[in-house]
Amino acid sequence: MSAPVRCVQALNAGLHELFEQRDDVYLLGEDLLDPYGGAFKVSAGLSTRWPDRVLPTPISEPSILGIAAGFALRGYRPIVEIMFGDFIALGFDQIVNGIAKFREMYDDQVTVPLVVRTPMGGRRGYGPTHSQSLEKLLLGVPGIVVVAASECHDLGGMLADAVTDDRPVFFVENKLMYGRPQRRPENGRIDEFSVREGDGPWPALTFSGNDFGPAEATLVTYGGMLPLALEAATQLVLEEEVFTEVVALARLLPLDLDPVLESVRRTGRLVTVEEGTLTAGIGAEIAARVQEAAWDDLRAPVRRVAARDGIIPSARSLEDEMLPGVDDVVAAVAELRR
Amino acid sequence: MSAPVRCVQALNAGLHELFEQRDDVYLLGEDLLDPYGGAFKVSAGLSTRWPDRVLPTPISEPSILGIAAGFALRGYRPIVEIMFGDFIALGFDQIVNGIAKFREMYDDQVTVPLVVRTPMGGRRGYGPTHSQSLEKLLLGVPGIVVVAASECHDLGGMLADAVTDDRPVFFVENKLMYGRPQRRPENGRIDEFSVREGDGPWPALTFSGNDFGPAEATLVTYGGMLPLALEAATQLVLEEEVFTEVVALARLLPLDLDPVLESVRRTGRLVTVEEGTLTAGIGAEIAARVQEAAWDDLRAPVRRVAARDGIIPSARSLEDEMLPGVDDVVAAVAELRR
Amino acid sequence: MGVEADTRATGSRVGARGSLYAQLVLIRRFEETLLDLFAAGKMSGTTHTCIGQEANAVGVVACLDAERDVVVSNHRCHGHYLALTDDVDGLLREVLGREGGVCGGKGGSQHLCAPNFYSNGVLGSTLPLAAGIALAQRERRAGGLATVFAGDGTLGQGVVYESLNFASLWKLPLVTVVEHNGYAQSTPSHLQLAGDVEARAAAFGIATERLDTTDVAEVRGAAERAVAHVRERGEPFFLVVDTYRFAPHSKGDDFRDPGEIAARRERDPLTVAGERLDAEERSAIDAAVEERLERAVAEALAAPVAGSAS
Amino acid sequence: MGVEADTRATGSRVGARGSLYAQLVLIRRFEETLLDLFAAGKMSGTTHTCIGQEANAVGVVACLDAERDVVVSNHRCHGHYLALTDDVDGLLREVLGREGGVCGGKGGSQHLCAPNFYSNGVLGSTLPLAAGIALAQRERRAGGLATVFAGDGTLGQGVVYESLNFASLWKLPLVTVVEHNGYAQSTPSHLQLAGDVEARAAAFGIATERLDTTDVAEVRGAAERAVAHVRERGEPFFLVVDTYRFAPHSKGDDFRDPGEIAARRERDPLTVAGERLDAEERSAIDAAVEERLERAVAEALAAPVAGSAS
Ligand SMILES: Cc1ncc(C[n+]2csc(CCOP(=O)(O)OP(=O)(O)O)c2C)c(N)n1
Ligand SMILES: Cc1ncc(C[n+]2csc(CCOP(=O)(O)OP(=O)(O)O)c2C)c(N)n1
Ligand SMILES: [Mg+2]
Ligand SMILES: [Mg+2]
Repeated sequence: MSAPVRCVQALNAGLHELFEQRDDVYLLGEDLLDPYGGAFKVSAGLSTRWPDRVLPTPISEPSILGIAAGFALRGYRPIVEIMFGDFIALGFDQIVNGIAKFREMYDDQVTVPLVVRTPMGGRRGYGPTHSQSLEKLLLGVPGIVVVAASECHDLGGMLADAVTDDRPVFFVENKLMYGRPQRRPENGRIDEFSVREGDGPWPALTFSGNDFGPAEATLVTYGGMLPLALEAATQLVLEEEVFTEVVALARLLPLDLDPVLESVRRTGRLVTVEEGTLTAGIGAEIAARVQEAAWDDLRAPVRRVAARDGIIPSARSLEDEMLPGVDDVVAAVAELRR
Repeated sequence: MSAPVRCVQALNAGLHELFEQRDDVYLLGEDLLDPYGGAFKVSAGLSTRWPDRVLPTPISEPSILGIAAGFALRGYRPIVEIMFGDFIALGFDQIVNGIAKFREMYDDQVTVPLVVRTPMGGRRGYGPTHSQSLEKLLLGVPGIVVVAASECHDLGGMLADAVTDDRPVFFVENKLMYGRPQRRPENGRIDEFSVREGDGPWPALTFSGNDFGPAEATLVTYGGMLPLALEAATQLVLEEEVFTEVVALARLLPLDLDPVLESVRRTGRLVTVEEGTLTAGIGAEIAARVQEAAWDDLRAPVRRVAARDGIIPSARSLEDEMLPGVDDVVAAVAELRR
Repeated sequence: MGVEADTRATGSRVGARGSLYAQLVLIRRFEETLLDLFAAGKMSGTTHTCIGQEANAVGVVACLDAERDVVVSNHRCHGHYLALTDDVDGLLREVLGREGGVCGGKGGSQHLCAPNFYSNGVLGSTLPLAAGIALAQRERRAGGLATVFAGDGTLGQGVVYESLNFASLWKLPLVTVVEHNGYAQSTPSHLQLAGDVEARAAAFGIATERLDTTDVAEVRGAAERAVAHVRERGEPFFLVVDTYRFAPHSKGDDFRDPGEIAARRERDPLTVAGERLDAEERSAIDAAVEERLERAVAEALAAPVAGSAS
Repeated sequence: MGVEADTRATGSRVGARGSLYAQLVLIRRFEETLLDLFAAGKMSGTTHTCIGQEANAVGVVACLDAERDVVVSNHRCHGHYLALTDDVDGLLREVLGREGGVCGGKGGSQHLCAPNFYSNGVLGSTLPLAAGIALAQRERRAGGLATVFAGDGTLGQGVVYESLNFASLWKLPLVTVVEHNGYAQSTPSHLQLAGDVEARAAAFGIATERLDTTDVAEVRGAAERAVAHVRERGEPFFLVVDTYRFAPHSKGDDFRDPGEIAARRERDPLTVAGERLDAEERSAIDAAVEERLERAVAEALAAPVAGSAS
């Protein structure tokens, strides 16, 4: 058996494949050139094979996004790498007042088929401006697509879906995920979980520890938080003999909650799990929709597990305190079962 | 009886009072100088009386906010006027990665007591980039305060509270509100409604059409949508003999929902009413909190009324279609009562 | 909207343009008509007219190849749009919010789109967009370029300099045209712009030219030099035209010194260009424009409001 | 943290600084120590050392009045911080995440704060902040100024030019120091910067000077001219120092030509400054620094992790 593929390698392979398949795909961003190959090495090797289609930029996030928009308006398929997800804040005008609006505002005369890849997430001690999960801020922007890669999703396929989509796609990666092995379902299983995968682009994954037998709660999460949610699910079985289902969303906007609703129909309880700060996070939108759509199925209110509203400290000791952990998820489930 | 004071005059008077009372208050923004006095005239007269404390800026929203931050870090109390709320998107890095973080990230060695005033809202045919209600994007930013002025609040008092607060305060105004008369409670009444006002800075207002007698739903809203919500409440009484309570929040972040929970305890139903687009709006956060905190009081799921997720068209006919109206609120209440 | 969509798809919106003078008059009278429609309450929203500045739109666009070159514009975009497309009906219906608007009534005055034309009302944000379009032109290797119009006040936005840096580094076929009318809304340039405007672009290694004129022929001459520079060298160019708007910033009040306005009206671009024609030819053009606009307005006002058909 | 808070409040963190050479050595050895601690797994997160560039921090800050002038810094801020505050313990504990860190462990390497000092890791965003602080200095009328350090790559950010425009228009007492080390992370300047760096500031009507040196005395001389210009005229100044970093961008890999690095090491600022001292004096300083750092490290590693006390 060969060494497991790490997520960074899977993403890198996906990019190489896309560059091979289409010559309208370009990569724009900071520090992309080999041998450096991007701050997190997701882009390694591209500039050597396709020197004309990898464009290393100055440090100008607002214009990197604006240039990609103009490039995409004219029929190219740029992929932008923003070095840290925290820096999408610099491009918010380009995103909110341009990229997200052109197609509808220009009455469908244009499309803006660009992809913005960026790593979010903490737990590396990078501190307040290099550790955030700001995808929450993108969920309030109509006209874009937001997807989040998890280690159990087909990362290459998710990238391909993003590039072929005519809408602007924000592709959220995760710093810890890069180094972890990609784990795909084999005969419907990943480790001790049975896994159901939807179809269409960016399908959600649903995990069950007892072959979708009776379960007492659903945990919905995405991206880098998936392993934490699965660990909580395992702990709940081992320590409290409580079975849960875990739904890992891949597409966060437009939000499709069918897999969650289907699971909640079975479990009657829902906990949302995200690394971003609590207020106005994705958990809020999920709770608002599920309490309305699944009112009769819910046996308890939807609970949210997220980071404390505040900055992400640099000191690991303080960072661990403020980011959500396995225990928080376990506690949330326990409270719902009271 | 003297002519009613329009909201723009009340805000302007509040600014004049603040400039009189404190010499650490400055105003920064575009086109502030008299006789022009700001695009919406809220700042009229200030530059004539205090030429040294009204600083007309170049068109540089990111730096206007960053400069105000540095100015506030050093003990001044700058008020920034952003001409259209849509343009806060240009300053998102300064807001998210600076203004909102300095105090906590620097371990309380500093405060950033600035105020950012800006008008949100549509219904004037200004089109996709000049009509949005982007305060929803600020709700996911810990470390700032977001308040929204309504025509029934003490506008001057809200401004004073914003300037005296040591936290960065985003003061959301509304284009249509400017021209409407300020209406304050007199002996606990505004027109046909009895009104309860909380205490402390930026108190919420709760309206009842039957002196807080039996009511079948609570409408929670803020800012420029208040008159629309009150109109819906009136229509529900006249056309369907349904009494509701209307809660007008003034402080949106940090969010204090006690007045809403108190009302829901009486009504058992909640409809959120906002002008911004639906997904990841304030209605989502309110619904998520209320379904959890008032689970036993709710007789039906929380419903949200908001704008369709998309751009705000310029043509009035199309704009009216996409923004939420009185009928949408009435319909939402009707559905909850089914 | 079916037909609209077709004409847009095939680019046939780009009609045969009249003489430079005819274009100046068309733009002038089109926008004066808009102000009248506003005053008459037949129009809502907002509008920014280029009355007094028409020579820039007409002179610059006259040097472009409407089939392959792209124009990116700002809030004050009617002149640029008409100079490129001659699409009176599509624009008029767009700003009036009637069926048949070039953006179906969604964009309105500031957000126009047609083949090879894009405008946006957010100042500065259009420069990176134009740089990205220029990048597409460079990669397509068909000799096309991008032209972006910006006002002097817009030079306050940092993205302008980010874009100039990219344009110079990446050798983008981009012509930036600064219409320097001395004001940003109510604010005079000296309160907004420090130093030297041309030097701001030259510092990024970009060739520049600045001229103070309302003569469409002079503007066209400078634009020809700019376009030639870009096409021959595959490098950006930065053109500054000192100009003046006669009308208010939008519809609102105008606090500029009436004497200043009157003095500038003596250099009215229509007068400058019109004097070169014999009276007969000139009044024939004027009459044709009047007739065209009257018909367009009548038809537009008779059209259903946007969205009612769909 | 009580004591910390007090010293911070009273500003007594700003200690008596040693000789310029002593400061250079302190900064150098402090950061080499950090890299060792990383290698030894005693430290997590990230760090950006200014090894090779110390003369800028020491030479510039030597011209400032620590009681009234303000320093705004970036990701590569340890040298600037130590030159202003001499606060070895507070910084060491901050980056190690131990009790007693100057920001309680919340800021870490890139986000430092002390009286008259602020750093942030978001490139460019610090320039408007510094301009705002300079505005406060101007309004306070106590003769204080603001100094902001930025790298050459940071000149890609548009807010830099917005801030220069404000500084010039508003006559802000702001010294911008560009530490031009020829690289941004892995990217050489020629791929990032078009045109001429000095001209970029001059275009906004700002006085500039550029020098290529690692001699702390020369840097101080230029900084004195800059500070004098700002204090006397109440106008901004833009100082560019060509320099070089010997160590990797952060802790990671470094793909620069080893020969290039070796050549630059011959101009090591410590050698240049050290040669001016007699051997005895020099080794006495070196020894004192070693001793001080050893003690600081021992105490810091013995301290509880941040937050465990509270
Ligand atoms: C980002 C942004 N800030 C502010 C405005 C409001 N605004 C519209 S036009 C204008 C003045 C623009 O001046 P200038 O660039 O000189 O163009 P002109 O109007 O003179 O043609 C302003 C401030 C805007 N549209 N976008
Ligand atoms: C807005 C932003 N974009 C990207 C980064 C990531 N980053 C950190 S340092 C750096 C290079 C900075 O180069 P320069 O300004 O020359 O400073 P130097 O590191 O050479 O001292 C980059 C790209 C960042 N911190 N902030
Ligand atoms: Mg102008
Ligand atoms: Mg550098």
